Amino acid sequence: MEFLIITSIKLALILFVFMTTLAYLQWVERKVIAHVQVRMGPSRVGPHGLLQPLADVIKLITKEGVLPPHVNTFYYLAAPFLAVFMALISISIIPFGTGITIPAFHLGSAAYGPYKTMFELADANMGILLILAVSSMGVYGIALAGWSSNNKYALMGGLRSSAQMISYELPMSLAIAAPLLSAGSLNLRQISDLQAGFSLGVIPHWAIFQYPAPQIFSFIIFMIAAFAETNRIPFDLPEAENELVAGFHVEYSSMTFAAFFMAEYANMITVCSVATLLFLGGWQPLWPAAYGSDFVAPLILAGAALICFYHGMNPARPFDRITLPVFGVVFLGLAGLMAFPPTVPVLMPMFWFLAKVGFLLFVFIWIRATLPRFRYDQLMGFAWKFLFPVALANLLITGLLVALVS
Amino acid sequence: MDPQAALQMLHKGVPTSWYLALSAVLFTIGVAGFILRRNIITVFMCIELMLNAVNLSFIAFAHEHKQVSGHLFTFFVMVVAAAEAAVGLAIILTVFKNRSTLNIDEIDSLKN
Amino acid sequence: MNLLDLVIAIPALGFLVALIMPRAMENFIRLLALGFSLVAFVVSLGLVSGFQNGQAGLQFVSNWIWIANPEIRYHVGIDGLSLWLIILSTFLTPIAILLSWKYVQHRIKEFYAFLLLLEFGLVGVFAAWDLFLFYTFWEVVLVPMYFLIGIWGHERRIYATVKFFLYTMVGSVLMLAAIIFLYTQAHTFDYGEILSQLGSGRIALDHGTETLLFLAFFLAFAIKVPLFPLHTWLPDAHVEAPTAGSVMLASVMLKMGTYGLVRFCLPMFPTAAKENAPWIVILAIIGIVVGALVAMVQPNMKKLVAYSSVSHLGFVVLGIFSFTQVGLDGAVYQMLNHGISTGALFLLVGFLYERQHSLEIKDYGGVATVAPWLSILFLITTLASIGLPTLNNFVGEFLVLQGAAQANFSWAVFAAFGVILSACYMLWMYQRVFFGALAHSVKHHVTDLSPREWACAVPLVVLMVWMGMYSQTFLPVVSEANARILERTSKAGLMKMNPHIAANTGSAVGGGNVHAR
Amino acid sequence: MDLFFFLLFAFIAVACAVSVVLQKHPISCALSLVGTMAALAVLYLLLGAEFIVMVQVIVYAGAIMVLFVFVIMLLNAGAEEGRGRSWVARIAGLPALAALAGLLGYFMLTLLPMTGPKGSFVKFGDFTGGGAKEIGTALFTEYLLPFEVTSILILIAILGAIVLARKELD
Amino acid sequence: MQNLWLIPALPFIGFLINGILGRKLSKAVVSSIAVLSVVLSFGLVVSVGLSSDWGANPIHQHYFTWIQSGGVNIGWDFMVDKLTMIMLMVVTGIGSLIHIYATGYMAHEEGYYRFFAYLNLFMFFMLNLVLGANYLLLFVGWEGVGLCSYLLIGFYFVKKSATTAGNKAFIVNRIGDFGFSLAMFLIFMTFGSLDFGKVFAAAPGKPAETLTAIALLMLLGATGKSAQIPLYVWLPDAMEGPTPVSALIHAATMVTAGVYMCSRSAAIFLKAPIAMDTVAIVGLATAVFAATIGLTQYDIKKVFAYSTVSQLGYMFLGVGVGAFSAGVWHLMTHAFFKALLFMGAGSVIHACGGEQDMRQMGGLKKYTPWTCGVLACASLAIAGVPGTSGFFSKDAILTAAYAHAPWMFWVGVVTAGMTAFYVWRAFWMTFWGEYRGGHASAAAGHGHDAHAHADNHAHADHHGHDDHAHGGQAHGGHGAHGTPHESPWSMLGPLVVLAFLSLAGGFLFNIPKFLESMFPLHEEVANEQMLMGISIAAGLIGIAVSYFLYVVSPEVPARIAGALGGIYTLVYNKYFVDELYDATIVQPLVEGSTAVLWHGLDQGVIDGAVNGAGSGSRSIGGVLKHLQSGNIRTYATWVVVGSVILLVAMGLNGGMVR
Repeated sequence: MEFLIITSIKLALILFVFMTTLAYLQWVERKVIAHVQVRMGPSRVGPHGLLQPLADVIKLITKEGVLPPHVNTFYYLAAPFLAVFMALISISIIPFGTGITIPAFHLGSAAYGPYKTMFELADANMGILLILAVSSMGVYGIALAGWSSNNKYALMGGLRSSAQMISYELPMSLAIAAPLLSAGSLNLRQISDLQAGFSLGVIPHWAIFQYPAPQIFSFIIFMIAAFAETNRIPFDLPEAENELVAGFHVEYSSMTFAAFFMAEYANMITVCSVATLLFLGGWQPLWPAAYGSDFVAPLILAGAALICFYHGMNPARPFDRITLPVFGVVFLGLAGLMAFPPTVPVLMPMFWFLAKVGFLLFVFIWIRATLPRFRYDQLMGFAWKFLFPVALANLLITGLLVALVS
Repeated sequence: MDPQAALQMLHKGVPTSWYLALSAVLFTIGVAGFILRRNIITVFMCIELMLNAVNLSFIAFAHEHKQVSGHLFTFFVMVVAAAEAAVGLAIILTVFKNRSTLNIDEIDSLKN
Repeated sequence: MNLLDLVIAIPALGFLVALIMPRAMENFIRLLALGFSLVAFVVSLGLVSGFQNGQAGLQFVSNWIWIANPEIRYHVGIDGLSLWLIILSTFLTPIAILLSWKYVQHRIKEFYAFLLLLEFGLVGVFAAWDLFLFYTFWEVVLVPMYFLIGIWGHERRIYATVKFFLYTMVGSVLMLAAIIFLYTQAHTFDYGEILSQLGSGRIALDHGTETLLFLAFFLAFAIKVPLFPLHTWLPDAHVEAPTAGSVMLASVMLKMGTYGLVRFCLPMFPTAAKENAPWIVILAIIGIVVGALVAMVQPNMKKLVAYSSVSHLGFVVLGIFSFTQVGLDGAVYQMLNHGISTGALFLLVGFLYERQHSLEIKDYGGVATVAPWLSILFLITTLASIGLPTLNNFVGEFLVLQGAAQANFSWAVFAAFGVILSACYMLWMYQRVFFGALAHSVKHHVTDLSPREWACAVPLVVLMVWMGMYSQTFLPVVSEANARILERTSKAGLMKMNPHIAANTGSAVGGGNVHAR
Repeated sequence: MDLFFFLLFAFIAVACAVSVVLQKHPISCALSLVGTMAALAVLYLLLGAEFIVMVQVIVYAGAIMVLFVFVIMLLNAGAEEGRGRSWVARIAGLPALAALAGLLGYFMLTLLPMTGPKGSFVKFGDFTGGGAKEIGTALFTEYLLPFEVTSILILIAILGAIVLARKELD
Repeated sequence: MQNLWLIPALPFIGFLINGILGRKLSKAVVSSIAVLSVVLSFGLVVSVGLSSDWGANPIHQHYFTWIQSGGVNIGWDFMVDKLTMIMLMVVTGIGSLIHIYATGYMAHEEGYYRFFAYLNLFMFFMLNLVLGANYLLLFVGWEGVGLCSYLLIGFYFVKKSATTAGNKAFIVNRIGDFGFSLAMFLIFMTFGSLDFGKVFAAAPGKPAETLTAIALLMLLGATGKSAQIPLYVWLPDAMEGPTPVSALIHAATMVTAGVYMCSRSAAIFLKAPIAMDTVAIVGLATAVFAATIGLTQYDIKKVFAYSTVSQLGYMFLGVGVGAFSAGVWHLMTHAFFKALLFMGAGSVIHACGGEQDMRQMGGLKKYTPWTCGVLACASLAIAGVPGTSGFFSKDAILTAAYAHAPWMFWVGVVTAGMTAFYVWRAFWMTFWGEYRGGHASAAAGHGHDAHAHADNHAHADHHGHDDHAHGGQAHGGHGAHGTPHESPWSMLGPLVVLAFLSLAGGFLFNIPKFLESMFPLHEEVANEQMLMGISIAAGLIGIAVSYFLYVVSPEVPARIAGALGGIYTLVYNKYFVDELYDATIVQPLVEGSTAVLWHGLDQGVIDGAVNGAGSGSRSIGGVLKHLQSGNIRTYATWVVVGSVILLVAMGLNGGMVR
């Protein structure tokens, strides 16, 4: 019974956070790219355009959903939701921190607890496989979209995406297999727990540094494959504007259109989290707590607060006089929360996790801002002729090393 | 069977035979598809369906005998299915290229 | 890994090496094949020197498990029976290779590879002591010959190969069935084991079964021999085969059949063998006479020689089924003789063919004037094959007929007609080809022997004289082995059919008390 | 609980399978098949074959069926056209199928006892031997040879597919 | 103790040298090697003869075991007893003479070395034959000499008639050998050995019918080798060979092998009276038969060939009536004078540039006095004129025949008369009268046509011209102008020696006395002088008649021939025996095996069955292939139906087995 309750609470929380993140991720992306290209980016709606996502959402929702006459209605409508669905499923099994224990308490006469729960929706034994499975199912969304739109650009996009995803799944899974080898488990939580600790006191036991087989290569391969899996530049062939107008979602508009974007960002997040968990030691800190890794978060937040206050002193716009101090306070509060000893063991891992994921997401965006798009045959050739063999070799070497050491 | 036995059975779980029966039914459906459909690709899918049915019974037996071999057979079946799909679809592509039809009844030049 | 294994292994090795050679290096491949076969021959000579006569049982045995279940063993070994046949194979292969040096000009690599494979199979057949192994080698031999005829043959080669293949297959399939049946009885494929079980009566075959098994084996071997009504594949195969193919086919492959008869049919199913002897012998005699008569009227040299083989091998079968020491020795000796002399005949006919590209007798005439040495060698070979004393065939035929006479005098009488007729057809052919006025085409094409051809032909001729003049080199070992086989057959229930055979079986001067009728 | 899940997913599986056969359009067939596979995956889970579940989803639903969809799109295959030519199938087909279904079902049902002490039943979690570890162990010890053989098979299949699908380079 | 093996070995060495190196060597070297080897072995023979005391047990030497299997144990053994001694003498002696003669005769031939190699080889085998101490060795020689005669008859292998004659000789001999080998098998089965010693020792104890069978089979062999009825046909054709060959092989030595064998196996024959009579009758028949043919021939060599046949018949008569020693005696004397006759004929032919037809000769006595002289001696001897060698041996045989059965004597006498007649007929036609030979080549051509029909291969075209061609190439120089000429001394020398022998041979060697230990002499028959007188008379009458017919009034014979008409043509064509054999045996065999066995049985029945099986299965497939509609769904349906059936079957067998 309580299992259900707790789960539903977690579900609600995660959903909320996640959705917001999705929305704001887009804002972040636009901002970052803008700054890369030395622009301001969204800055009208709200301070620094902070309300832009909200605006977009409203716009998208209120827009008319056009249903072209020539489409295959059922699949046309089913496709985007399939995509989102698949994207969201995988989130559900991603652990994003150590557990929390709610001490026993009394509500009226009834006594509850104590409840212990982990920071994840489902602790799947074969989590990583499940993720792979779901991501492989993710193709259908795009493929169907492309096909059902009954439009040759869309079809092209669909074809491309399906081919591309199948092709990149191989190096991806091979890249994943390598750390699994050294970890010896398929459970994401166990995997990241195994990466706890430091060798020589400072070098973290993350998979990418791990003895005997540093997984740095598989990490890179994984990331590359991830780009392809999520149809991000430089692998966004399915939706290449200037080749096929907008690829598989030419015909889509309003919410259905948004759904694809949600799916894409959700996938990004998933992938990044997986990368974090597998290679970057999940919620393990960057350096030992002995050297004060716990104080990173409060300090950063405090710094952020200070900046806010400073800008509040001499505002650029009239609003800033109010908004920035508010933010400063919020940041300060957060910093306090982070520094507050009882919450540290709960929040610190989460912080590290989010930080790493954030960094990876930033990399995604960064690359999008930096690199041009591949040509299709290059894309395929790259997958089959380069990534695949390399991943294979890497797996082989890892296996040998593991076997030799154990 | 009488409700008593039914209840007890419910308590015990699902009879393995039902899984087997299910696989039999699926298999037959697959065969039906094979016989009744004329689109190569569909026919091909029906084959996959049969394979799946067989896999189900494998797994069921594995559970029955509490040993992993059945799973392995399933695994092999899947591998074979994958190979078959690759080759078969390639063949279908070629056939379509040469004859521009997917109607299985029109592809009968291997007769006599 | 004793000598025998080496003899078996070397050709196989050569086969593989030849296969991996780039086909461009033609001469190297030739040399390679020649080298391997020569080495094999030399090693096999080691067998002769190492062979202790009079020591019972197999020698150079090597025996380990090949397939665990059902247990099939690589069990090889030789006795006096196999010894010379193995030598024959290893001796003729280099000659065949040397012979084809210039004659074969396309797909050289495969050609020599197949020759070596053939040698491998032949040696294996004669050495195998495990029924399944024997069967395997038996089939292995089939393949290269199939290709030799099918690829390098003449016009109607496809018909010939298919015929050859089907004929042999029919037989060997039956044999396989019989072997498997034996396995079900004895639960082993090991020949020695099976023999002992049959002997000790642990396997009790009722009369009908034994006869059936005997017939199954017999048919396989009889087709290979080939015995009279089953012989029609031979002329076709020979006419179409390339020279080397004919040589190997005639000299060694046909011996597989007769060898099988002696090695398997007699010891395993003595009773059935004896009961069926009469009609088999009659077939053999028909083969002798009809073969000779048909050979007499052949317009084609190779066909003629092929039919003469039918006739000669009739002698062998006759000798085998006379169930007398003399006859059996003669038969085995006759195998070797036929191997040498008929081999030589095909060789020389091949020489002629390579000169004028015709096998038709009418296209020749007066060859003796342009190619004296060729015709002299041919003459010697001819005389050998018509059984002139002091040349090899005489000894064999004499012993065979002697044995037949001991078994049943009338057999000898009829068989002896073959001796007359052989003179007829060979000499007639010789006259038409080598004597008479010099044919125009011959004058332009035919030249005398080249050194290489000398090298091919002379060893054979020398052997003919040797085997004819001093059979003691070869016979004792053979009769030793035969004696052992005969004592098995004589142990078996003496049949009611013919008192003479009963009286004479295996006994030395068995004929002593037989009167002519 | 077990029974409920079983019935549910069995129903889904059968329904999808039927639709595979009945759907006019290949895409629909393919998707229905995916449905069947998914349902079967759940049944596998009930049977305690975790690893196989994953493989089922990844390989079957995720790779093979995608391939199908891909090809269908590529050929842009429409609904079936043309008339069936096989009079045998038309005449003997359905009765034979009915018989087959009946007999197979019968045998399968009577194969294992459903009642009594030695009746065999499936309950979620009473067989946990289907993990990656067990399968891996079995696969690389006693089933090594078949494993290698299948890998070679796959290799050959890949080559074959390439050779077949390649454009004639001339 | 001499090494007997040297005796045959020497000629063999000669053969090897000449055969292998011959074409490189000069004719002088070749001939000297050949002659020397034979002469040496003659010397060896003589020394053996002188050295050995002719006691009871003969010289016996074992060299190596040849064949050893089961009970068969054949050694390579040589043996010399008196009989062998005589044969050795004859063979080597006359052999060497003929070798010398040949050096002259063949001087201008192609393939000189080949000729002498063959000749030496022949000597080797012949000596093997006589020296062999068991039947198998005898058989070795037996076959070997057959081979050599084959080679030498076919010496001019460009000539079809020659090679054909060679084949004929060999094959006919093979038929004889067939008998001989069967005889050997019987002997082995009966005596368990083939050694003369063992066999003859055991012979008396063996059942008569077996021995008879053996003896008859041997006789078959002998008729083959010694040209007796029914297998005599090869000998006349054998005259295709060079004349020295005819002299050596087909007169003096090889053909007498049969006689030798029979007298060698006397122990067996004496136990088989039926066989003996058969031998005698065969001999007698052959003698008469051949003599009659001899009367009408014109080819000088053929005349002598037939006379050889008939003389051999005499020997068989002798053997048959039990007078082995007489047979052997006649064998020897016949060797002398018949060799002489042939060599003389050779010299005549040589003189006439290769001409063999007597109608083209005549009056040669003034051209070739020596030849004429020696031939006269030989003719006297063969005619049995008292005092000559022929007289003694023939008389001995006839006496024995009379003792055995008088009618045989009378037939013999008549034959003797005919013999005298045709030999002297030949003599007169050749040397008396005028030289009728025009231009050699033309004459030869038509002369040959006269008897070319006798060529037993009727289908073969006439080779008269080829025949002459060789003569031409041989003696072209002389053939050009028609005048005959005397032969060189290398040829005449041997002739003279032989002439002496054939005149005095009877006195010098009294064989019956010599062989008394082996073959006891016959008891004296009554009025022997009378018999002797009759035979002498027959001979003289023959000579007289021939003189009358061919010298006094040469036109008479034609009239007689005309008068006889059919009979004459019959005899002139040798009773059409060759044609008979050809029609009854050769043709049926060839045609039959072509039509019936090859095309009919092999290709028709057997191959027909095989191919029929093939096409049959193919047609069945042709019917069944329609099940293969190519429609997958149809196949699938079949599969389903099949599986349903299977399941039903399973159900009937009570469900699945657990």
